[in-house]
Amino acid sequence: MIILEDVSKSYSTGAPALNGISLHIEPGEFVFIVGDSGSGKSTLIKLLLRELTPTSGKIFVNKYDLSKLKRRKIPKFRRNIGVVFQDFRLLKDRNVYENVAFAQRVIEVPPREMRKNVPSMLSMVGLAEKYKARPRELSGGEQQRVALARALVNKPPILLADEPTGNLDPKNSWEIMKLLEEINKSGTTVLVVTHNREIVNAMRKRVITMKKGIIVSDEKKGGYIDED
Amino acid sequence: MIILEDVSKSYSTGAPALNGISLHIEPGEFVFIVGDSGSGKSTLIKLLLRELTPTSGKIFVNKYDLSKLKRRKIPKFRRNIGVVFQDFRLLKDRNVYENVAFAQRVIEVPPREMRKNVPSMLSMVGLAEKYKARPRELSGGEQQRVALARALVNKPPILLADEPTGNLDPKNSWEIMKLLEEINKSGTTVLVVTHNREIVNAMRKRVITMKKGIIVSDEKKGGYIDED
Amino acid sequence: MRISTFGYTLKQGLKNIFRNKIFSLATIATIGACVFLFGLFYSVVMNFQNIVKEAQSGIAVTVFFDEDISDERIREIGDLISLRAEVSNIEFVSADEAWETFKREELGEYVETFGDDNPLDTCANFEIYLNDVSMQDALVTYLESIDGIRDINKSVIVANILSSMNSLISYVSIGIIFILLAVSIFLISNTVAIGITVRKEEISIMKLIGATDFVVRSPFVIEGILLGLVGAGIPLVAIYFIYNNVIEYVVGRFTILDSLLTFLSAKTVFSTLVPISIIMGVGIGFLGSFVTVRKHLKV
Amino acid sequence: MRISTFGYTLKQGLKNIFRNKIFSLATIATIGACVFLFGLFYSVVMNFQNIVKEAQSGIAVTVFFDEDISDERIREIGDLISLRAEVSNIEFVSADEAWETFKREELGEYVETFGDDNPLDTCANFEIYLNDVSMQDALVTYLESIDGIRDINKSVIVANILSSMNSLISYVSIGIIFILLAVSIFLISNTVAIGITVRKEEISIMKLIGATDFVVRSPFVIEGILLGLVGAGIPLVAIYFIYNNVIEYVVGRFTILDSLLTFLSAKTVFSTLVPISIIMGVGIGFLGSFVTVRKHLKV
Ligand SMILES: Nc1ncnc2c1ncn2[C@@H]1O[C@H](COP(=O)(O)OP(=O)(O)OP(=O)(O)O)[C@@H](O)[C@H]1O
Ligand SMILES: Nc1ncnc2c1ncn2[C@@H]1O[C@H](COP(=O)(O)OP(=O)(O)OP(=O)(O)O)[C@@H](O)[C@H]1O
Ligand SMILES: [Mg+2]
Ligand SMILES: [Mg+2]
Repeated sequence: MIILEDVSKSYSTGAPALNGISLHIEPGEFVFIVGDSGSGKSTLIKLLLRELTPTSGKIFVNKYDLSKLKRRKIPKFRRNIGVVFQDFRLLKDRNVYENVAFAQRVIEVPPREMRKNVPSMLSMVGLAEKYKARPRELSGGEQQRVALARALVNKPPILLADEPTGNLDPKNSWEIMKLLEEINKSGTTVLVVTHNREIVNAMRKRVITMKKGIIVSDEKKGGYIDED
Repeated sequence: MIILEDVSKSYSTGAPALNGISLHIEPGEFVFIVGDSGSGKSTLIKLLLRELTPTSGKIFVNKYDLSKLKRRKIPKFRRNIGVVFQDFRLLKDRNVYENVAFAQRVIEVPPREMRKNVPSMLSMVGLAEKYKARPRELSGGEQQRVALARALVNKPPILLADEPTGNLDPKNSWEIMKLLEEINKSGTTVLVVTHNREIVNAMRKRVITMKKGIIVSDEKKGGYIDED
Repeated sequence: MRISTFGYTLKQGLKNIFRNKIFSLATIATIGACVFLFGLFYSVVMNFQNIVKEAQSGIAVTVFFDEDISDERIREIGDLISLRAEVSNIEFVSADEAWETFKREELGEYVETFGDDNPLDTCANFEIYLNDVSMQDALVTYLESIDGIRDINKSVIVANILSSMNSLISYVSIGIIFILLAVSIFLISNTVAIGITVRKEEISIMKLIGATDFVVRSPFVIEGILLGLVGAGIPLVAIYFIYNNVIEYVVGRFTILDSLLTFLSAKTVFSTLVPISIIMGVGIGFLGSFVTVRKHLKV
Repeated sequence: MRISTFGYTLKQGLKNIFRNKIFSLATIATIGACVFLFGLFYSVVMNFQNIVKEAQSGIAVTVFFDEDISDERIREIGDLISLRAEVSNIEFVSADEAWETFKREELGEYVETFGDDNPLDTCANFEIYLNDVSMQDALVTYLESIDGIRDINKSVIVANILSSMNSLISYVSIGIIFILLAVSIFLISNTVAIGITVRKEEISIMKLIGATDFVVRSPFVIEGILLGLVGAGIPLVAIYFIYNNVIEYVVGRFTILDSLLTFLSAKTVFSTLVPISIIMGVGIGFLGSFVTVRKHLKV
């Protein structure tokens, strides 16, 4: 499903954010990506979405060779991926309902279905009552859940979630993780970047640990690796 | 230092975010505020900074009666408070150094001292090398640490931190908490909103738990209260 | 594209206008101001040209005959002249008529110093009015070749002044209107550009979710067209009222100028002004949003 | 305010310009376009008024004397007239001079039908040139009260036309310049407003950190003034070159108009245009940023 071959990414300034990463993720896997702040986790997610292009190396996602993907084909490619961005990236001047519905509109879901899917997704993340609010009228955790609802509403074959519980209380975080696990069980490949040691240790999934742009460990049924 | 008397806050839409909160925090205290997503924690912080005004009730911060504070006096009042915002609120088109230095310029620190304070603060949060980067060239956790550096650089008598470790790995989070504890020991009153159960349970400080706009528990040397 | 998507796009275009009120107002205001200035000068210039053209049509070439000419020959000459393409009108003036006109127009105060005789008894003539003053020379060359004509009075100076004025005004008008158009396009695209830069983030989010360029761009383009339409419509209505009132005022206040100046009717001016302005507003609204959005689509 | 803070403020004002390049360019462009249009029309209007004023100064009141008047009395009358405030110049025209002029200017083609006599032998006169055509009536009333004057020729029509033209042009000019100024102020504050709305967030962050209104606002105001200065300077330089070239071209191309039209020197026009434009640019830059920032300061 996701293959990285010796991928590096350098921004115009500073040390390379990714430094020769190779990685295979099979369809239907549930993978945690953990690592220090600034170790390149978000960069990796952005590469998989083709928001960024790698400086070198090859990336395959969902059978697309990203280095050969034509600009025209990018939207089609992205429609198979649900993403939760670390900074949410909600549409500021649309309300919660419209933010989630937008993902459905993009894949041209018939309006009748959309009017069922969106509210049911919103109530799954506990925001059924807030559907009329604008993003700036929401608390941090509420915004994060809108972002999650938008990523999940299309039931995409791949889900990339960058720190989806950073602003959520432990109870909410657990509920969200259970939701992701469920979605994974129905066939979606799930990649979750997180700092939540408790959750990573409890769920016993594949854990990829990054440090300064390289993968320092990759364990099936792993846990959060502490240096100290 | 901080006194709230029967404070309520309703936004134009939805249920009240705070509903009759009373609270005393003594000078030099270290207080955790925990609670569900949307329980009113950020609203409380915004009231203390006078970013918002309460719908009813009285607030005293650092001997200022906020209901009587003249608009002209607000800047002077705010200079005694360091704040980490949940959404960071960095100045987008200034680099890391300038973002931190801005807090020093506001209180008119002589340039010579500023040129010492800012780099030393930046290295304390582990960003000494990134001083030239713009906020959008930083990872989530790095941005959060810039926000923290800006709040701390003036050594304010009061520190309000809204989720200061939400985007940080456990190791970094611990270091930041130790830093806050140190600052608290040197006399600063510290209020930290957090979802990090591990840290709250380990540090054994005063813990205020909120739920749907009211304080449901307030314990000296408390821990994270789980419902389930 | 599904019908529902199309309806959604249209609705979003409309909603965008209300979502970004400051930007929408700014765009309408800018387009409005530009169309307003353009329309104002267009009206002034059209009237100017019309006045000069009217003045030209009053200029005549006068033809005097040999002293021993027959009435027969005069009629022949008249027929020959009226066949020429550049001639709009020809009038025979008898010697008596010539003297009456001369007394009235030229002598004025001095008239009493002349007796009752007609000193101009050989001055029967044709007054030939032209379609275009600049064609005078061609006509005169032709007239000189006709037998029986003693002299041709061609009022060179006035004709030249008018024809120079005419081309000067044409040049200046074209210059001013061109500058105004350029400035307008510049200002409007400017406003649209700032407005869309603000929404750069929005555009990139949509693209990252998988929206095609077309879907992202359509609401912006619709918004641009609508803003252009409103922005062009308001000043047109304003100019219409201003135009009628100003002309009424000028005609009433400066009665002395009334005979000199013939103003165009609002209908005449607006029959070209309206389409130009609408095309300008809508075209710039469309192109402005189309081009500026493209810049941000490369996500 | 500390000196270091002042230096910092100044530097930030400058830096802001480069930080928000699109906005800075848009502002400069808008101010530039407005000052450009304003300057263009100001120049045109100034020249127009000058041309009409020159034309007026060629209009004279002509005074004829009683037939039996003595040279002595004529001289007395001349002295009386020259004392009047509205008179700019007075010229004595003898009967012979009058006839020569009449033959040359009025008779033209018809001159040969008159003999060698001077039919105007009682037509010695004074030509009185006025400071301002609109004062003609007052002068005529005075002249009628003087003994020894037979007749006064006051060229009512031309004088009235010119004085009407003069006030019509004044009204239209003031109207156009007023509209241009209003549109400019509107457009520029528009651009500044959008630009600062973009920075609303920045302003509120600064205020939440404890910055005073003054500290937050100063860099924006400095930025506004600098943009206004640059925005006004560029079109002034452009107009200067255009102005000189256009006049040179017109004078060269339309030689026939040269005698009719006297153009003002660039120096004359620019001595008022430059201060007005600079005040306009800087003033709007200052006010625009000052007022729009205030809106966002209430944090
Ligand atoms: N646009 C950019 N330009 C320059 N450097 C960048 C840019 N984006 C990220 N970086 C740098 O690349 C490195 C990796 O960033 P990345 O966002 O991938 O980290 P991360 O693992 O997601 O960290 P965090 O857990 O803090 O979000 C960081 O050192 C960061 O400063
Ligand atoms: N500007 C606003 N307008 C309307 N409602 C708002 C606004 N800001 C916050 N709210 C609502 O007020 C309630 C409390 O919000 P607040 O941000 O204080 O929560 P919080 O405790 O900080 O939550 P989190 O842990 O998710 O950040 C939420 O239900 C939120 O939707
Ligand atoms: Mg990250
Ligand atoms: Mg919050």
